Amino acid sequence: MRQGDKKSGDSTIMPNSKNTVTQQSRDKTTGFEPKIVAFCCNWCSYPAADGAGVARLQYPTNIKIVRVMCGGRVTPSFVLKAFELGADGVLVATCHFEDCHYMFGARKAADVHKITERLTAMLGIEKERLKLDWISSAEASKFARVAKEFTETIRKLGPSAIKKSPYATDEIIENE
Amino acid sequence: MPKGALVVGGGVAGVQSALDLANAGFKVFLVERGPCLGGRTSQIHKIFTSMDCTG
Amino acid sequence: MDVGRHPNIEIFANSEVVGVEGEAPDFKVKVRRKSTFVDWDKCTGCGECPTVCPVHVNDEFQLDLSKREAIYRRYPQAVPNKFLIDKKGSPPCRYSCPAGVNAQGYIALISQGKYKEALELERRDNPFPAVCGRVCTHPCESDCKRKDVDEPLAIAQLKRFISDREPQLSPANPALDKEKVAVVGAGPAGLSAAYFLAKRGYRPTVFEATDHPGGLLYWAIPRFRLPEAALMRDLDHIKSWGVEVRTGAALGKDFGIKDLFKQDYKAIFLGLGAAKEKSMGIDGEDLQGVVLCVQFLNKAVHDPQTPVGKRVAVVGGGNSAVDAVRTAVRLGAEEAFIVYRRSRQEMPANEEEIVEAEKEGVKIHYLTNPTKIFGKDGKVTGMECIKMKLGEPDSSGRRKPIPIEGSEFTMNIDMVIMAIGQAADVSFLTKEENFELTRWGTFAVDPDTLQTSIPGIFAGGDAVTGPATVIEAIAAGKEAAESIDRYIRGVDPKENRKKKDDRVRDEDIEIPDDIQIQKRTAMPMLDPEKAKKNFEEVGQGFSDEQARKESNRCLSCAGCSECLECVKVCEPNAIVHEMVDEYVDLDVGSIIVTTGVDYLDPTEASEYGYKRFKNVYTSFEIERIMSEDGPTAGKLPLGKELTEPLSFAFIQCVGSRNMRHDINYCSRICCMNTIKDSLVLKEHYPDANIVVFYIDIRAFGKGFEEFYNRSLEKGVKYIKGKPSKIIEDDQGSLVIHYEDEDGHSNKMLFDAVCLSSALIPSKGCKDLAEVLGVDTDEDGFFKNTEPAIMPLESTKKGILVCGCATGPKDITDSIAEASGAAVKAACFLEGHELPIEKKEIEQVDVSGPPRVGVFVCHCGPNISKVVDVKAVVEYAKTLPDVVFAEDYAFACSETAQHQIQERIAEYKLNRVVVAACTPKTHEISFQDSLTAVGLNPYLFDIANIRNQCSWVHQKEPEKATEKARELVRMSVARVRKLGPLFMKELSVNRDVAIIGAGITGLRCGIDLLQRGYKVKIIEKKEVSGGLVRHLSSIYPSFRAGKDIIEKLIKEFTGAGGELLTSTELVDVTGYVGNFGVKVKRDAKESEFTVGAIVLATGSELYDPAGRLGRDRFPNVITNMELEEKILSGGIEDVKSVAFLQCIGSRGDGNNPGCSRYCCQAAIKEAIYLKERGIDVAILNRGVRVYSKGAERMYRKARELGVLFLPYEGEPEISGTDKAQAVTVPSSDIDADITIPVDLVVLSVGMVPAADSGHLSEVFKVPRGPDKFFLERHSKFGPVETTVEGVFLCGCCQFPQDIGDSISQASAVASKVAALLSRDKITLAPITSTVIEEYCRGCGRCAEVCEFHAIELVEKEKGVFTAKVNEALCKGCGTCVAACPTGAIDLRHFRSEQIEAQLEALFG
Amino acid sequence: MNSKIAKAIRDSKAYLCMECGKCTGTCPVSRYNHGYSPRILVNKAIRSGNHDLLKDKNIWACLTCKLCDERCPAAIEYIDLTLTTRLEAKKIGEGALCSHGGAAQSLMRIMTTPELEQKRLDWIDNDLKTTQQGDVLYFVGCMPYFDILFSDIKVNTLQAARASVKILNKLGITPVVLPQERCCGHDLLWSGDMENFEKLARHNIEEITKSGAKRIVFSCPEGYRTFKIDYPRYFGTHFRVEHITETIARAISNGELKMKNLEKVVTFQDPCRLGRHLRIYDEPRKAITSVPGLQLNEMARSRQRAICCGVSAWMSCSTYSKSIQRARLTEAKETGADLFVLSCPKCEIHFQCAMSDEKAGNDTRIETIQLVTLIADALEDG
Repeated sequence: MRQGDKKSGDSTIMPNSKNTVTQQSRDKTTGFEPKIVAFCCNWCSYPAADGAGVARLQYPTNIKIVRVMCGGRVTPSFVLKAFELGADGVLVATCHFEDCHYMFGARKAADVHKITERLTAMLGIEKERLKLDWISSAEASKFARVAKEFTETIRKLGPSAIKKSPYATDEIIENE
Repeated sequence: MPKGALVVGGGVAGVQSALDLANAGFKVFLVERGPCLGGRTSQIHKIFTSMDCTG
Repeated sequence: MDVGRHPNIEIFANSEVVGVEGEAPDFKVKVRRKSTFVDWDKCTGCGECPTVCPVHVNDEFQLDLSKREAIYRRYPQAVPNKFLIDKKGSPPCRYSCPAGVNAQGYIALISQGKYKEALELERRDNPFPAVCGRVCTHPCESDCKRKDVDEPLAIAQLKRFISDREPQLSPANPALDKEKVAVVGAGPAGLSAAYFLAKRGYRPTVFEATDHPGGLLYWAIPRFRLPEAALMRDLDHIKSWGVEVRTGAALGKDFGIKDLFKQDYKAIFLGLGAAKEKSMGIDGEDLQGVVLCVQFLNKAVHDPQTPVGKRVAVVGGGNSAVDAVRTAVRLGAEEAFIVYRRSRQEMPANEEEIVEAEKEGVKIHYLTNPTKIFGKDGKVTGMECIKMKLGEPDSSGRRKPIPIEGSEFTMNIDMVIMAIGQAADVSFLTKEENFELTRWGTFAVDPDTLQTSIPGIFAGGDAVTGPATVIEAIAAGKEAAESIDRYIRGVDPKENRKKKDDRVRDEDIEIPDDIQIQKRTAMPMLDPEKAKKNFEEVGQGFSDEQARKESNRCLSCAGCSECLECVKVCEPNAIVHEMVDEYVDLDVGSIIVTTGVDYLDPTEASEYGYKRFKNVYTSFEIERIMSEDGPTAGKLPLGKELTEPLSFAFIQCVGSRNMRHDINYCSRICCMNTIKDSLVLKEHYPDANIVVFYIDIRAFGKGFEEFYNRSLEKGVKYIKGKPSKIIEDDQGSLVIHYEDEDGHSNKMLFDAVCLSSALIPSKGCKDLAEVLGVDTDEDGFFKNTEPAIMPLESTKKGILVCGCATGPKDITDSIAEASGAAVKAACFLEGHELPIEKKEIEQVDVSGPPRVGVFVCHCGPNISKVVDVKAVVEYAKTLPDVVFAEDYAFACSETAQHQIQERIAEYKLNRVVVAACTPKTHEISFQDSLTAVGLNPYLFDIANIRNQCSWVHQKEPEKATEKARELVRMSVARVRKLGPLFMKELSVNRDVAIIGAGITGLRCGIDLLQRGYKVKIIEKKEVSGGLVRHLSSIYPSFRAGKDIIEKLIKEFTGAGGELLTSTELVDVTGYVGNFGVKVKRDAKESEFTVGAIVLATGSELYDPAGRLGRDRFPNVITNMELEEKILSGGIEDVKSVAFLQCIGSRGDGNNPGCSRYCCQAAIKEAIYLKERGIDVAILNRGVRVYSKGAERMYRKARELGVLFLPYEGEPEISGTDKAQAVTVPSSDIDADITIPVDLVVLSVGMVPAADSGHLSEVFKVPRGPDKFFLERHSKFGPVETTVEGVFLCGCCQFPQDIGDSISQASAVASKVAALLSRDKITLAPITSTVIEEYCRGCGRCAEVCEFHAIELVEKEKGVFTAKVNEALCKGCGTCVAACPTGAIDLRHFRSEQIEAQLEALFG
Repeated sequence: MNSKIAKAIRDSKAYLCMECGKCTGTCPVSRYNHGYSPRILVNKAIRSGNHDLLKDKNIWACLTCKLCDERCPAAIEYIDLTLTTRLEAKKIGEGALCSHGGAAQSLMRIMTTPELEQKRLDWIDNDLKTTQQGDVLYFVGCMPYFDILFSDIKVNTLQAARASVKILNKLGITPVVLPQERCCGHDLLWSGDMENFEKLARHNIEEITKSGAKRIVFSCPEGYRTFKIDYPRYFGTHFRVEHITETIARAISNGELKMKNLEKVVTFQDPCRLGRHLRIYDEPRKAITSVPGLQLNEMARSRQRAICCGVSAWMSCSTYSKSIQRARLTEAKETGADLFVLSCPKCEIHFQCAMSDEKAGNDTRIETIQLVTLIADALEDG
């Protein structure tokens, strides 16, 4: 699993990986790089992400993680704020129901998530852009897989429609 | 140097007793035969009934 | 595992206890800390060394199912997170080499293509790689372990390969500044001594009598074996180290020993060699045409036209003889042959040289010895020889040749070359100095130091040993250099002189079972016909691929080959190959033994074909295989594609409960483990059909029965019956033969089988027991004084035993016992608490605008290899409020932390961001270093640019750097919004209230009293003692329940405990450290405060009223009533008794779970009755006896003739006025069984106490689905509840037997002691806080809070405000999500802080 | 002195302030929040009008319910001054503590996105007739989103929308309902976010003109005030706008609506925007009294003296809002009414929230109903 390149300089066996940019990273069609935020809970999905690192499981760089103490802390306002600022995808990753460090946090997260889903659906944001998943701290490989699949889904969906509106905001003169 | 307690074996039981003694304010010497703590439990992937991880 | 960071715990990994003296409470313990060859203070766990380690060995963590490097970390999250090397000793090749050349090392490097490093490593022990690569007698090859597989490795030829391939001199920089040393003789011994002296900085001068250095290497060994160019390469290399060679300077002729000392040479090495050739002393030796071998070779080496006879006979069997005969052939002899007096095995020459000679047409006359040489007019014409036979071996170990009378014969030859060996001739020196000589005329020297009889003069090589191999001479030179160095420095020559490590034990050498046979790579040779025409080198040497192929055959016998590649790549240079074991003495008050268990290797149970068949695994191997980070990442290595669904079988009790393996106990966890594995398998292979062959499914713990039902629902089939054997059919699937439920012998086909092998005492238990002076029981586990009453005390005071060391048990029970042992151990440490130092640190003023410092870490290569750290630092400087940014190689290292502290002062920073690894590893250590300089530790954030960036985006460095910048931007945005937080402290009341005075409550009370805490027990009944009081006897000691209870009560009240009987609990208020307890005793209420509360309310027994003839027949009683009958002696007129098990358990009545105690209790009572001549039958649904000694008791019951009848459904009791018979549908034979009885005993299960609902409200402790109290975490918090400060133990948590309850009682005592030991409880500051102005008092936060930490307070009439009790708040933040107005927020994770991160990321 | 504030002071005639304190006396917020005083804010504006005014947290506490303007002897337009102060304060990064984590504000700002494909028409049952093109448009507002965001307190504001369309259909009108209608921007304007308010306005104006509508009917008073006053003031576009109660009143006067008998005692909450902002007091009452059998008991403080429902623009919801709501609900209960008729989705949400607290006693619990729903139910079918 370890593809670390050669450290000692002079051997010619392995080219230094710094200068080989693989094709996979630049998307052939639109060159669109989705921006995705992941709310990860401190006890389950955040350590799973760390575990993916320890096991060197590669996944795209588009996912950026915001740590919260519990999945139940993520409110509709955070998700809407993310989409408003231009997020292409939002992932909420909490514990499995029986693992939750706070006994019932994961269940609350699921209930709150239903409201958020209905709001984003009504706003016309594609259902696939918002994902709730359950990842325990031992499931590093699941975290990497979810990260990869979610990025691909968003890449196929293309950029989020919610972007700054074209109207210029010059000074408004009031006319009585 | 105040006297401590000796715990022989760094498995899940050893670690637990060491922690309890340390939290009670005593010095603990934890001697483990293997290169690190965890014993058999660290090799276990899932635990029965709750099926959570041994992390 | 935060034990790694706890200040009071000192961890000795890789160590063992080797000696214990003294008695409790003061033991003297000696601990041997095995060397890890890595300095753990320096190692940062960066993981760079395994990437360059060429050696792969079996990985014990993966149960040898996969490989790991020689330098390793057991698993990524190991604590301590350090690397180490296991060295098994010196590999056979290195051990057998006189000079100790690290062959395995340079071969490993060759396999990695690192030829330059390989040569450097080789030259560390032997300066003659080119020479030895060609002419060495390679004793290493004869000892190479590969010879047991196919053929030994071509070690010498590989050595030659690296010396040929790397012609250029490695530029030695000789800073020779030490004393001058004289070396006489430039042979291999002398030059080797000079080389090693130069490497130590001395200035050696070599005096060579002849006009060319090299000794016999130059003068005697023919060029077709050792070309001059090769020799010169080695000589030039030695000279490059500053060795000065003066030729034409003969000792005894041009100068004397005294002259040398006069020219202030501080020491002398005599490497004179053994040039004097021996002659046979037979007639005709002086004829012309008879020449001595070395002189002949000497001439031939310089003059290819040296005259040679037509028919040449060479006398002798050594390398020189073979060289001479092959030289004769090259000089034009038509016929050349060897005459040797012994047989082929005894010939000392290298086997491959003899083969080459024969290929070049040389014939060899074995067992022939010349007796006379004839000549005509002074020239040789013939030679008479005699046939020999071999007798007993002589002193040299070789068989003595004895001439056979009358077997003389003559051969006509025209030249004889005498190659019967040389001798040392040092006589010329004895005149000047009185050297002591051996009887062979060689120098007598001290074997270890090579010191001659004259101080300061050393000798080695052939001049000491007589004619020997090149490598022995080199070795002598090396040893002499060491002795000379010590002599000049005046150090004792022998004291801790590095001897060779002892040889690797054969059983430690790992030869994989599936190793392919791969013959030795043949080195290309010149065609013999062509070769014998000239003096060109015969062997052509290996090509790169050949060398790589050959080097990969190495078995890496010693594991680490000390190739030192890891040393080069370790930045904090933590790797120390010369590290030795260390002994540490500790004085301790008490000892806790938690040595755990091993798994029985089921190979002995050969009928199951473990190791013989590929797909037979043990349950522990399945555990590793099915795990994602296992050897096969969660997939079964079936070795074939699964066409139809997987069929998988489990076989239980392999080894356990089996007299033949004298394992007389139940391993207790395999049933549950198998059930869990069956569920894991169903997850991975949903349509698999899984069968479990079992004797009894023992699912007796909390939630176990439901877990068992879950497996049944998933379609796992359970067949009662133990299979007889397994055979592998031709398609490789496994056929299991077993007796099915209706008694027919049957067989089933499976793809794979898992054997639930028994748990046996871990290796070394026996000798540890001896060292500690404690006994082990018949099964080999540590003996405890009394399994039921004192399970944790060993047979020696002050030594506690717990966990699997006393017998197999699951994690929950082990942890409970561990805590129990901790409190008992603490009793021996009274007065030895560690002082908690308090020092005042002047706080940094953090008001005013944020001034952020950003510190970016390289983490060695781990981050900087992918992320451009410098760019991130520059970028950080551009971020708002960032006043300083810098990068470090290891931010977590001591030095870096100090620098950060200085920067904080220097730039008056009031916010810090560290971009490095995951907060999970170092957040606390960084926070501590902030606190140390007075900066509030919560004005700090870690950007995770390693685990969540560089490690997972290794192929996209630019994008990873971009992401690192974004992560830093988010952290800076968050840190700017962070405010200082302060640890809150709560005063602690040190009294304890225990609810329930059963055996559990009493035991817990006594332990706490011994730890110095005041205890009050509240018991609602008038008489304490719970259920145990009414027991007639408790197995295995069979003491009456009443006496035990009375003893405990006396002990409790004697130690100052307050026992409040017939007292009812009214209400509990307050929180941890300050609980207000209100009780009522005969209508008088009183209240007191305590720091902690223990629930030990036990459970009640199921009342089978109205069932099974309870109401109709007087002689249908419960097992409790039987106990009372036995106590009151009322069982005289009873002839036969039937026990009905599982009444009110396992789904019967409303108790889903197994009540765990009733099987063992029934068997105890059955034995008691049987011994009084009463027939007993136990109708059961599987006998679940699991605890220590219970299996033996079960066997005893069967021996006494107690009947055990499995039954299903509802038994039916019939009779007139009295129960006379029990009929029950039997699952074995499909008819019903009727048993005449005159007493029926119902083993009733345990049900939750009636008032547990009320208690659950009062304490706000939740109850599980089975209505027993719910523990915080089944594995890691078995005796705590979600309410801080409220603990629980005994049957109120789930049905259990007395031994388990006692362990839990002590465990609670330990937890309470830990909680109350500190005078202040510090509360984590990350809790919610309410802005009263914005709170509408809607109560949604209180409703949502699981931990009852929020309550509504009525400030004015009708106006409510939420108030957070920070002692109970766990900081999850779900209340913040529920609050409509944003009045409540979670400190350190405030909404504005999270939104700041979102704005930084997307804005 | 900030030029914008100076102009606002002149326009609102704040300099006439006699410091009589009548405004603070009548202000429902000051009654509970003793730290808030409109008078002091006006003084601060007049005297300095610079940073410390804009940084003053109190400017966000005002409910802009216009009660002070109503009573001010100097007829100062206090809430216009407040609006301008907030617009300026927002520019230097000040802002109020938005309730529900600012979810409502985020929703509205997301709606400024040009190509938005909202799915917001599911509430139109099939017996209601609406169209995409026509001359009468019914402006729904953010009710679909509110019903989701506040689903936990069982709010059903969309009932008013269905009732409005039913009434319009009854009057032979098939109203246009814009599939991509955006929030009118009222809440963003009153929380000082001019930039996004303008974007929403531009989108709405463009959509409405495209639909060809001439007349816009509102059921939400805040939308009505925004279209009637703020759009023309800032964007100069004029649509003929009216509140549904005006439509109903007109229809009743020319006999187009027949009502069934409804024996109920009700009381009416005048929404601040409908009442004091737009002076519409009689039409709703006319509608109510037109229902036979319905008895309207006026609250002590009604019409121009009505007390606000406690929160405006999802900002600064606090213990004071709760006290205002409890008082108002108690007052409604005391009228003996069994139905509390509201005419604004916000009133319904805030009152329902106040009543949903388990600590709220029964003296503050009363069944609420939207006016249009009352009328729609009372219509004689056929």
